[in-house]
Amino acid sequence: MTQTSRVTGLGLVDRSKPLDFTFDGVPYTGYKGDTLASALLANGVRLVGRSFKYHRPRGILTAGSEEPNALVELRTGARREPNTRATVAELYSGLEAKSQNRFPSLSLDLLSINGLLSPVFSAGFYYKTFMWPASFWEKVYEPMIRRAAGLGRAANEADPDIYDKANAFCDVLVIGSGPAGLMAALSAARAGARLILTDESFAFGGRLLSDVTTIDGMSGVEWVKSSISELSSLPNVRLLPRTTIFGAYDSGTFGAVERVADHVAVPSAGEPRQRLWHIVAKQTVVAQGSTERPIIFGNNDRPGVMLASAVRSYINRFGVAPGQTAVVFSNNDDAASTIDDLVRAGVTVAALVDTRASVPEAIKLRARKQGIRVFEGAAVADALGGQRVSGARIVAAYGTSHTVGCDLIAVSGGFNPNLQVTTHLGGRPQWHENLAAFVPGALPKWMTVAGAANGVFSLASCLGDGAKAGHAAAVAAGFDANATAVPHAEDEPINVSAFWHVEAAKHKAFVDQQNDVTAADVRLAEREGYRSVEHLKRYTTLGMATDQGKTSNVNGLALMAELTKKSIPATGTTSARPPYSPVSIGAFAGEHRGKHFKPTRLTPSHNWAKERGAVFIEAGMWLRAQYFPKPGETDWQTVVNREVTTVRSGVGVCDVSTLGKIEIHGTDAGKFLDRVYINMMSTLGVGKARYGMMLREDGIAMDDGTAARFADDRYFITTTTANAIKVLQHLELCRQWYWPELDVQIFPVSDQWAQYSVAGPRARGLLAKIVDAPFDISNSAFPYMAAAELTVLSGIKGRLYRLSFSGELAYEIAVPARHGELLMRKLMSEGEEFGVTPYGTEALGVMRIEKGHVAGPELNGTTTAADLGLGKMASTKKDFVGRVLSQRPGLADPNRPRVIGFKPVDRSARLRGGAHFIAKDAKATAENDLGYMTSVAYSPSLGHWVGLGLLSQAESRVGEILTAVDPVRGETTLVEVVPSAFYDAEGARLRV
Amino acid sequence: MFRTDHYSIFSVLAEALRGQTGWKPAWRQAAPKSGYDIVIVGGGGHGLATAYYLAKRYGTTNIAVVERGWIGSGNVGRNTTIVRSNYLLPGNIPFYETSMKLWEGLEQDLNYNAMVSQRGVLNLYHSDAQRDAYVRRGNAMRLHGIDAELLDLNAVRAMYPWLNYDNARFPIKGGLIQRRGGTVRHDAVAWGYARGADRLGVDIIENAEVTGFRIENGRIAGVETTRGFIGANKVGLSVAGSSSRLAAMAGMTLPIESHVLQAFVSEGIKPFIDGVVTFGAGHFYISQSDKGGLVFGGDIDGYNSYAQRGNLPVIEDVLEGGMALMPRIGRVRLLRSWGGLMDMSMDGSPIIDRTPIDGLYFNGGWCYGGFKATPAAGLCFAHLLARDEPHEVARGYRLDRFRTGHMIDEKGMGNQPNLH
Amino acid sequence: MRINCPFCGERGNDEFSYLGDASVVRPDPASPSAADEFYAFAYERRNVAGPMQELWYHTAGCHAWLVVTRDTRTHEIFEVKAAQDVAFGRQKTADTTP
Amino acid sequence: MSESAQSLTAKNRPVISELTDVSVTHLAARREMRTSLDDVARSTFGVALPATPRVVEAPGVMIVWAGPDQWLVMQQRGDKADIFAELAKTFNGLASVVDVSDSRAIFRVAASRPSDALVRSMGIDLDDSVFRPGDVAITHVSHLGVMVWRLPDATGYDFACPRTYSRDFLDWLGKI
Repeated sequence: MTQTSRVTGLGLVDRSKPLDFTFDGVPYTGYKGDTLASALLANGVRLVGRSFKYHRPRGILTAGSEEPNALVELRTGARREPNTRATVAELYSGLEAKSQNRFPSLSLDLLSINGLLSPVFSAGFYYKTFMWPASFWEKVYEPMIRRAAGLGRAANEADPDIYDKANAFCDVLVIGSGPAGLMAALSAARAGARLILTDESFAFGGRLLSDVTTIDGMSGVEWVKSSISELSSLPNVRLLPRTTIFGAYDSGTFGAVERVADHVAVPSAGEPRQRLWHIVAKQTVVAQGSTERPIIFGNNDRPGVMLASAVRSYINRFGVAPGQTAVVFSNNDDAASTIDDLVRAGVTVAALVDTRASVPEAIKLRARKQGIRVFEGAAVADALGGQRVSGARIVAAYGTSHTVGCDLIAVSGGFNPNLQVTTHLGGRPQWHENLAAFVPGALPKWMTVAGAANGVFSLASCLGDGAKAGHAAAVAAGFDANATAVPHAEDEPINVSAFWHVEAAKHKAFVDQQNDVTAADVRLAEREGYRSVEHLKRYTTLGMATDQGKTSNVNGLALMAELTKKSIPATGTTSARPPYSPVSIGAFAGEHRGKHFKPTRLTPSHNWAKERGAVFIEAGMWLRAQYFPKPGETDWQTVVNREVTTVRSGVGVCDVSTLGKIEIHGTDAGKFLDRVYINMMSTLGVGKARYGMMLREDGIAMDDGTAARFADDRYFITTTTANAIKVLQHLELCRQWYWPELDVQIFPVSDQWAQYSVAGPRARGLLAKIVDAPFDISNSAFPYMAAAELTVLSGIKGRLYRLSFSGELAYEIAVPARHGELLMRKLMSEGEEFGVTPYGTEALGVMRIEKGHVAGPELNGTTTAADLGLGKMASTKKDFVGRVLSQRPGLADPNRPRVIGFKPVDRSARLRGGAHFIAKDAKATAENDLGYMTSVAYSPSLGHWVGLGLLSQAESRVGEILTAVDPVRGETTLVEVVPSAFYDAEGARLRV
Repeated sequence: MFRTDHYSIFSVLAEALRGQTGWKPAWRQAAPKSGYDIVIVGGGGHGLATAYYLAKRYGTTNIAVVERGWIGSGNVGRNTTIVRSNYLLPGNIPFYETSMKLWEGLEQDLNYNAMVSQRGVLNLYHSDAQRDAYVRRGNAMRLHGIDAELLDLNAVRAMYPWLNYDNARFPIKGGLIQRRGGTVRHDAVAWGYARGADRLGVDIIENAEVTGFRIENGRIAGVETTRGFIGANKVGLSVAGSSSRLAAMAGMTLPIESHVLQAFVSEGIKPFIDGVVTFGAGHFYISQSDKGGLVFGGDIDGYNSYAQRGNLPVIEDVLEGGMALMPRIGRVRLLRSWGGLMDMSMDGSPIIDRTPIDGLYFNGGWCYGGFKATPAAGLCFAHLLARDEPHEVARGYRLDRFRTGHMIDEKGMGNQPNLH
Repeated sequence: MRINCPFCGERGNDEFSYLGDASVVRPDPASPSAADEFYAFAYERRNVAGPMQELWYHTAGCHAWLVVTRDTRTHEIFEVKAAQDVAFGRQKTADTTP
Repeated sequence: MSESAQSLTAKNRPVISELTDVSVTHLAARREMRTSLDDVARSTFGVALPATPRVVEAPGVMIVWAGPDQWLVMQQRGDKADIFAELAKTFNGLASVVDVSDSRAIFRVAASRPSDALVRSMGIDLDDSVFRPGDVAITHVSHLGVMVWRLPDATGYDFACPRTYSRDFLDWLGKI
């Protein structure tokens, strides 16, 4: 098909670069520099979509991101992208677009019957209906509503494209590159400021690309070119086209999205589709221009009704005539240039309809010269036609009615400054009576607004305003420079006279076209008391669609003001929430998705473990070896049983490097640790280690671990894997904020050490081959809870601790992390003669439960030291963090659930974590709930399942039989309450 | 003719014939009288529900609800609309289940369709420890007679086959679902309660900001407002987000901090998410509204704030979770984000209690739980105001529980509100 | 939001962790009314709407605890000090108070 | 200071190498010993300990600011005897010292100016005019903790990340 509506000689598109595309499967051709909307118009396509509620035919209203109607599904398959505005989608070769929300086809949409039912589907009708019978909501009514909901469809598959994140810092950020923005940028950049200039379009220039203007004797387009060329030559300037500043955040931070590859079919390899920018600016000039608003009249949503400024954009920027015969409907002087442009594009202008009683003579003259009929004090009451405009019914002064044939109604109800970004930080817009528009109110210190966004509309004043703002911003950012000269341009006033809606409309008159909110809906909201602007919005959904009401909010507000006979500012304001225009979710996530959602932390023995065939488990950021299957072992339980049995009978090695490790040095280190642990640490001998517990200030257990002392002023402590960061932060708080007078230095050294537990009756034999002579690891020389610095494997500096989590004779041996893999390999090879096994987190867990040691499930942020059976550890000779508040009655209550052990009565039965305890013959109800199982494991050492749990009056129930109920799994098990140490309760094995 | 003060399909159809012109305001624009038996400060969901239940169940109708701006302008109008009673601790479970039951009959009770939609709330787990923690919770719910089901991986896959199962940093292992949980059209809750209370004679006074309390001999006498003094025998504060400021006017310091929670909605797309899904390995939960918007949220921004807006890092954190869980939504666009002020209490659970000032009562500290609690908070606060004793399901929500050490700490985070 | 760490310079707030009100000071555990004082310290919050002194920790930076004066209504930051210096200042004041 | 020859980079990108043979000692001033510590440090190294986020170099040693009153002292290990023990002795009573040679993986990016990709990807201002030779920052990138300093002779940047995160960090570094 040929581009029947393309106008020869007009427009900035590159006619040497034709681009093929399809819409609803029909092939068309456009040019480089087109948007999808301009290319569709060029091909004479007017009907582009169906509306949300009534499925009314819709076309193209605007030429920008405020578009409410022309939304399409762009691309296909995994790249399918719903609700893309055809007016901002840059045309590329091979573009595929589909219309939305229609069945079976765009021109024949069966759901347009909704339009006939519209007397029922009034605003908020669902709040009054669908209540009977109650059970029908989820089954009948809601599925029906949900079938009709939404516009486009999300892709069915994972988004295949890459998203990038970037940061930028600048002295001055200029948002928008129209006349004000460009002048601001030139001013600030010439002053030497580091400058970023953004524009949401692919081309810089803003309105200058769409209007016929003269600046300093050259065309506006030429002036844009020369300005951009100057800016891009400056090293202190970063130009970001295709970049939308979507939000202003605190301290001069802005969020922006750059559409890096949305203008190609598929990004090239490694190239992101979009990039999310964090821009930190010392000063910001908002120059986002203004948005023209429609006037509300009957059938004002028909394809062919278009904003006058959009008509000019299509003609001047894209070289497209959006119609053949036009009626211009306006309340301001800007209409004059629309007429000129239409005429130049060869469009017949049938009439100028101006709501003002007297139109300036100059305009009338210009119109009459072209033979255009002028209706003063008149309005277009209704658009005629179905799937496209065929005429306009004009109601003139004294109520006379005229019908004029046309296929385009160019409408202008005045201009709303684009001040959304200025309200993101709480600024309230001010109503400006003369402009009949909201202008920016109070702004952050670092923000100014220039040009049309500031309510300054003529070209000359935009240039001047921009120059002033750019200069002021540079000065505020610390640059000393003279003001830039302002180029010359005409100063044409706009002279808006407020006019909101046409009373004489016979047809549905839309306020919010995308959400199908009509003037009648606003009246109904008023009648029912939803009069505050927020109630209006929420009750009717006015302004809640994907365009966020850019063309409807102020009109709706004005309508409500009329109805309530209040002024517009007394009725409300329109403040916006980010984003300025919708932003892909993928852009916010960047690369942090899939396996890269969070970083992965690897232990020093990771490579070895992988080689060994370990199964890994996510533990916080860590990947840890969960167990090490041998060839032929298919069942994880078999593997874990073997690992446990081998440790209990021979020797095993487990990577425990994930423990948090902290060095505490200084002359007051002991004193300091006394204050953070509940037990005494200052009395710990050099070369000894001690188990310790820390509380939060509220008296609840925070973490447990060990402290070893290597010198009077040198301790080394460990934390649990999960709490490493939290404990470090807490210790720094104690050091810097609570007790700055203490001489203490804290060093996080978690990553410095590879640390392995070597456990089992044969551990000593194995270690003897690892530690360098003459270090003596005999029981007498290096007893339980000893700690030493030594060398291993012929000269590697290491540390040895005689600690046992497993309950066996055990050591933890540490070497600098780079030697970690070597040490693990040595332990394995030297351990062969002892039948060594590596063991993972599962076996570690089994053995700690067998021993009754508490861990994460018990240290859950609600248990006290006493609850954990460690109350006696608390020293009474000193204060420590959490001591005072742990004595509150609720925490000191002896009836609180405490940790105790459980065995199944039927020894073959399985125990379940999360089961609740009920007295044996009691009913399973909340009143009889005695506690719950925290940790369970199958104990190969005992041949049955064992569990730990928190139980009311735990000690006095030892020997009692309880029911462990697990309704969500449908299981009930009889359990016996037993002391929590199942295995070697006396601790004989770990002292040998 | 069908009466327009009773909503039904018949009244709507009848009105269709005359252009929907017969409707009356859903609530009157009341002017303050000189005095009331009870003044509720705060025309949010809780305040309006309190007034409604006081009038409906406790027979007190000489009540005013005093609202600074427009009703429903607080958190009832700025949340992610989720209702559920899948709580862990005995101090919370019966309360939230009471709320759930009230939700279930709300439309018929109010004759206002708030679109209570029980499409299920699914909490995903990603490790054995997390599974057992959810099992503990599910079992606690079941012991209270509340529905809870443990789903294995296959069952989750059957429900949501397009979640990220194969390339996840923290693979999904299963989930705990409360099928009775779901969503409610949030604004409609405020409007429905307002209309219900109004019809029972309650005065709803908008645009009246409380500027002080008149306290005589340790007893409340009324409230000073921008629309004049309003006398009251009893005053109930239900002003989440402003609790500390109002309490300070009465000379009280509360165990509460104000934090901002951001919420998000996408452009409307054809529905594909039936229920509520909560990611167990990141800060992200999501549902899809009946208009097609994806409604989602995450954690609070983490610092004290009275500004109803948040910052970028949390937005990114939430959406990283979103993409990690649902990689198909990458090209769906975020339409709007906003911030709500959370009354974060020091243990993450709310307060409904008398205050040291005779006749002054407090309802607040709801953290994230305020919306889903609306009906029960209204009922329990009404009970307290009417009977001067706590409702049996809200007995634990005492103001002095921190002093006595009886915290109700679901997350085990201690006295750090930004972590709850 | 950006916080000007006195040691590292200005950074985004995502580099920091928040603790809360810096005006509550850990009481003397030996005080006869320690139970009440610790309760108030741990739980009672003025929850200021306006400039507030609060504790932030530079988690991703130098690990310093900071006392930040910030308006909770606008998020405007007026002053950032090292908590250790503030703590010392407080102790000195306490020492010289009769 | 020289780096190992092991090159980790592809073509057309700045040369990235890992510094493997370096002894790193974390030094933290003891309370009220800062003045004496400064004196001893100056006489030991020939340069003062930087009081702000800076890195200073002297023959055989590079001292990196690592927080208030804290530094990383980096020395080529070579076949020297126990570097750490020597420092511990030198600063005994004036500073606490910990051998952290294995805490971080340190990558050197040879570049006289930062690439645009590097500038973009860091959350701090790495612009050539702002992050000057000798500047140090402790920050994070892409959820990973990192210390970065620009070599005083402006020949490159060193990035130090926690060793256990180095696989992910290297992935990130490969993209700049």
